[in-house]
Amino acid sequence: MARYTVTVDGREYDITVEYRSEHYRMTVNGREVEVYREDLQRGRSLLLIDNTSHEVDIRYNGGDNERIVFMQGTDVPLQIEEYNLAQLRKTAGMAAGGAKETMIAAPMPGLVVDVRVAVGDNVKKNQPLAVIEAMKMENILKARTDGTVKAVHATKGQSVDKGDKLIELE
Amino acid sequence: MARYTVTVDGREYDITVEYRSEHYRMTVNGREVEVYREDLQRGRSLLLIDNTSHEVDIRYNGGDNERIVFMQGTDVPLQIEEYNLAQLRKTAGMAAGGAKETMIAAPMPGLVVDVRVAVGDNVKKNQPLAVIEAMKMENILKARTDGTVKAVHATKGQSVDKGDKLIELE
Amino acid sequence: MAKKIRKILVANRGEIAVRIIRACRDLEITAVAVYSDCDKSAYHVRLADEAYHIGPSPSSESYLVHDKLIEVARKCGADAIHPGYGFVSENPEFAHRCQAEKIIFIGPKAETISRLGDKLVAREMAINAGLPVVPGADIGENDFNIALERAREIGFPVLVKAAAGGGGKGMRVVRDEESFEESLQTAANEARSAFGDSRVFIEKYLDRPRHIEIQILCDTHGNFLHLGERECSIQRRHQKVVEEAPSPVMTPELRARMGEAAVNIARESDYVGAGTVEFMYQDGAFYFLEVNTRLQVEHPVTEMVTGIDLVQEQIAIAEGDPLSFTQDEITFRGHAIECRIYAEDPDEGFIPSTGELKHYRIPAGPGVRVDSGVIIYNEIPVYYDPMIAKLVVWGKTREQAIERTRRALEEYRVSGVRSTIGFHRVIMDNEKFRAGDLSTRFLEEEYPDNDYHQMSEALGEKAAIAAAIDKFVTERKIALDPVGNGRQKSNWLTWHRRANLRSFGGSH
Amino acid sequence: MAKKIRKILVANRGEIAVRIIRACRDLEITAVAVYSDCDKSAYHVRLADEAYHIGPSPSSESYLVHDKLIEVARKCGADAIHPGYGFVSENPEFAHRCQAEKIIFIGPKAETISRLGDKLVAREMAINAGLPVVPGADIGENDFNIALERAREIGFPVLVKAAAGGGGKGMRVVRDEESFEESLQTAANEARSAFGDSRVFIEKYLDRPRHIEIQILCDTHGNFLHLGERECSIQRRHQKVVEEAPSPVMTPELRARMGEAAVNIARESDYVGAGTVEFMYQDGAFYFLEVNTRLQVEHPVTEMVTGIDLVQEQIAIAEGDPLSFTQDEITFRGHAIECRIYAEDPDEGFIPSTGELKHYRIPAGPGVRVDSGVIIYNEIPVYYDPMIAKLVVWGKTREQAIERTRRALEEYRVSGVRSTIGFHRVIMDNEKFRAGDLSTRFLEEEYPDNDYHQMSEALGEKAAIAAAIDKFVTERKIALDPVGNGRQKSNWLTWHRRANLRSFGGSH
Repeated sequence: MARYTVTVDGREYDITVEYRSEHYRMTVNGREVEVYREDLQRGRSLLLIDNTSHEVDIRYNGGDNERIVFMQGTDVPLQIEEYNLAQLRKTAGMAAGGAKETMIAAPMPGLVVDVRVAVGDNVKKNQPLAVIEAMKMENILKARTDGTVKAVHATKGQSVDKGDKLIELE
Repeated sequence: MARYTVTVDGREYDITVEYRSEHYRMTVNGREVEVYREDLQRGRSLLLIDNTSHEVDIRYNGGDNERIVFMQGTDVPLQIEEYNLAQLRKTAGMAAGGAKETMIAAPMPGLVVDVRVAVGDNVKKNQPLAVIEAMKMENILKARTDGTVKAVHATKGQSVDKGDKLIELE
Repeated sequence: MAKKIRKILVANRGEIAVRIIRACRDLEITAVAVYSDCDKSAYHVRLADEAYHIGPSPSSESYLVHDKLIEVARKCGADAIHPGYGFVSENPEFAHRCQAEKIIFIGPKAETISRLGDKLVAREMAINAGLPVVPGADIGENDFNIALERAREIGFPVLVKAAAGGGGKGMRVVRDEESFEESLQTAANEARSAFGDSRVFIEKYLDRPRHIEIQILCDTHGNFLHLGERECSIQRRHQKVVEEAPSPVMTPELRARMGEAAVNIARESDYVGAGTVEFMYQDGAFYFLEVNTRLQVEHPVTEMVTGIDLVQEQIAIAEGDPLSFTQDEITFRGHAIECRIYAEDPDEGFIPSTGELKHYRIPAGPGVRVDSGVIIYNEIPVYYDPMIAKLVVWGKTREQAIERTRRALEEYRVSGVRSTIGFHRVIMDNEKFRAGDLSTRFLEEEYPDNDYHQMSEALGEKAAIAAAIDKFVTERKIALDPVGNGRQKSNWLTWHRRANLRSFGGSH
Repeated sequence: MAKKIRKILVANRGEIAVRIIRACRDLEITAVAVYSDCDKSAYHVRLADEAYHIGPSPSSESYLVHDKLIEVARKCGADAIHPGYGFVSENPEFAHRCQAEKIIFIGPKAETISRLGDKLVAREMAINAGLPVVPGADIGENDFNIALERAREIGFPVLVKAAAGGGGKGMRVVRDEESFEESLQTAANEARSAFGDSRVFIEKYLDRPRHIEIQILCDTHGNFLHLGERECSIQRRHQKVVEEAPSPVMTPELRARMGEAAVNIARESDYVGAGTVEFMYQDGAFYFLEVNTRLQVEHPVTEMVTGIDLVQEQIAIAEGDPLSFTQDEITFRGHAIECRIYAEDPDEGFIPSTGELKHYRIPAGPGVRVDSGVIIYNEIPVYYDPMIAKLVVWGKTREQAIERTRRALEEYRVSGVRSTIGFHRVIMDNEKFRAGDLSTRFLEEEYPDNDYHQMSEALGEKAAIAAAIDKFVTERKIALDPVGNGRQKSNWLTWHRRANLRSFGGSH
């Protein structure tokens, strides 16, 4: 049996999974759920969760614990951890996946047209940090968590490639 | 340089192929043709034949020399041989791909509802040889070439699996 | 009596299950799929809100088993069952069973299904309702002399048909008196073995009829409407292949007359729901053929020209709603054509072709609707009808609809199995088809040798080129270091390296 | 002057190139694609009859280079060039060049493009043609005092706009006199750097306008028709996101008035071809905004409600044919909605998302049209607008169109890149949208924090379950023989073996 802590949209799910003859027996916050799973090509799967049918596509999203689950036409970003590790983390007072969110990298090649913070600034979650122009559109990079600006690697007018480090928070 | 004999719909093409910087230089019955090829996934390719654009899907069709080329919404069955081998074959007075067509096998699981020939019968190309019922439909198996019935393995009322030998011609 | 339906069990598979699930979605009704062993990852299972396994792959052990369908409906709390076409759709016992279990059967009353399902009874009802029928007669059991007398009255050739028949089984054309007795006997035997009912009847044989059918919609409040016609003359072995609306021979006056006839038999049979009244048409006259008491495969062409969603209307009728429009409010716009795309090999007598869809891409764009039962990497199973999709195309004019259909057929990509796409292209290019000169004998007259393989020389040459390059590339890839051919090999490797860096067209 | 076009060079890429190629196919015209380095296996290249490479990936070195386009047209013998939208479509020099080279430019005359492209000139023409315009004024160069006086006459807030502008560049709302001078200066600077033209003008600022536009078609024989309106109020950063026809506020009387206005400016500008006259609408009044001298992205919604193929009409007009219908023959049926599906991440401020489409499956079924520029395994390149497809859905009523759009969005499968599919689902569920209560400020008012991520708790829980099973399966696969866990391993292997033999649902 495995036990995971999954965080979706600020809600936390305590999930256990066990494999029983051809299906998965799970508990979700204590409630029992029966799931059949059919492997589809290229990382997709078909799930029958208590007989409701779902075609699911799961991909990594940054850190080890980050996933995006695509189902019902919607991308659902979430964090998944081993239950024990999540308990340790919570004891230490950290947010799920928090440690992964401090480096702001260029999500695409483009031109830095604005840098809106300096080292030492305190920033709030969703605060604009920099603006990159690409595909003729201005794209605003925002803080994913509250924090303090530790380093600014980007300068206005600079061309950047995908993945270039721009701003570090702490 | 490679040289092939391709037979399509009773027409024969003498084709040479040579690889030159990033494209293929070909002759088709003596006429020069320039082709660019882009590999697509799962055995498909995109060809620019003298700048006309074609998405192409090629699969084997029975014997080594048999292909089905799917392009422009059409399945095109053809035979392709090394030029030298085709010359030898023609000297021997055989038809292209002729040797491959003598075994009639069940193309699908089903029930043999009729056998219309007996050993020793002379049959013409496209003459019905047997009838198999599957998917609630009767399917008529026809001779692919003229010939003589050498053996009949199928009997009326028999259940057959895909690939079972039914009738042999010679 | 109006009852809002909240959950529908779709007792079918393939494209029609997908079609019904889509209608449920559009009405915010929960759609429940059922599946046999081989359908566990089928498209209808993926699209449905819920899905239940109902047994092994053969339909006689899954989709046809009344008990299993009812069990799933009770278990999941479905208010209603939609049977689609085929399987249990025209089975009066199943409709009865639903009624007994207090589950809404989306279709006509069991009694209506039962009566219209018997061709002799249906013919009687049509006559009572004043519909023109082909001159013919019930010839009773084994009474050959009476039968011969009737056949003489009608005049040869005559058609012998099974009362319980369908799909051409137990049907025979008899051209002269000499072969009459034997044909009658054979037809009766065939009918007994196919339907367990040896009753046959005879009809005047029409030599070049068109098949024209009228779509009807009837609610539980006594409203009987028709939605115009579909022409389905292009048939192969009594199976429709291409359908269109309107019919190229239709006039508003003829449509009104045929529509009235269809509504009359609907009234006579106390019809409720969507149905189709089939007619033969020849030389300006039409004759009643039969009523199909269910949704037809070709219903989308009517949807496209009328703008009315027939499955949504079926559900509304089943909920007890009156129809939301009158006969006068039904209007027709443009022209729609449906091609039934089968996994069959037209070069081998349309033998079904099974296997994995290694590539599958549906056409799209202006006027194109695809009702597909499959998606890429699905298997075409051996157990069911091998139809993979319906391509339905709308155009402002018949000509535009044909051109758009051709375009869509060319865009369609099916590989892994053979398909009838190329066969349909041939039909779209046929001059008689383009002129609207149709009859049910169209295919046998135009393609007497079953040779649909009308490939242009240009296409043949390009296919030859494609095959040659493919062989060249494949053999060079296999023989990475062919003896005495180092130069060619290194060129090839260079090509591969450069292909990643440089443009496809090069610097020409 | 009628000249049959036999070959068209499509000077564009993506969905609009695909759209135009389809129209060519439907008219049996040879379609020629052009492609840059990164587009060598793009869908438009695969669909075209011929394809020519025109340079490196950046559009400034390929799709925008007049010489290359003309060179290909001459080389392949194209009679005409269709520019689509964007790229060279509204460039009067390119239209001129085509004329000089005796190649038909499918669009209005260069002179018309040039005059209507200048917002100040277009505004003058609209006033001359009797169209209502938003109170405003040309404020000349740097004459601040006159500008302020005009602004006071109009009344604050006012909108400062660039004469050469577009896409929101050089546009500023000025709420009071204090910030007027600075805003004017900034707008002029922005306009100079964006368009090389610092001229700005001011207009009365409407606080909750709708964006309603009229489609026009004008032939070379003096026929000027309109095809009704499209409502495009749902915008993000001045980019349309959802468009529909008809507008929820439209009445036949208002349509006739707006249509007449649109036809009047078409006449005034000697318009030929398809075009769009854009208006703002507020409180029962409408005001001229600008004319787009090309096919619009959102043209399919008009096609779906009128049944008229706009690209085919463009080509017929370019051939010199008179329009084949009159204003009275244009009728409207049902309702159509378009969602622009972008490869963007709505959770990250709509940042473009590039990469390979690892999975891609378009929706289908009743009412659904997908104009997609991509197919499975294509790359979304970094160089161009990241729109991947337009989902256009027709319904008999607006409500049915919305429900079908929701269904189609749920069927859509895009993976490998982020997309705006979920964002559109949120809009389709929005109560104000469903009520038709729209304005160009809809998105900022309804989603002030840019938070479109309105996931249901039920979906969140199911995603959590999916992630947990995925992690469980993945880790068990990696750790084939976990220490001290032999029993679990053997269970797992058994499962794999049995999965091939037994049914998915098992024996429950």
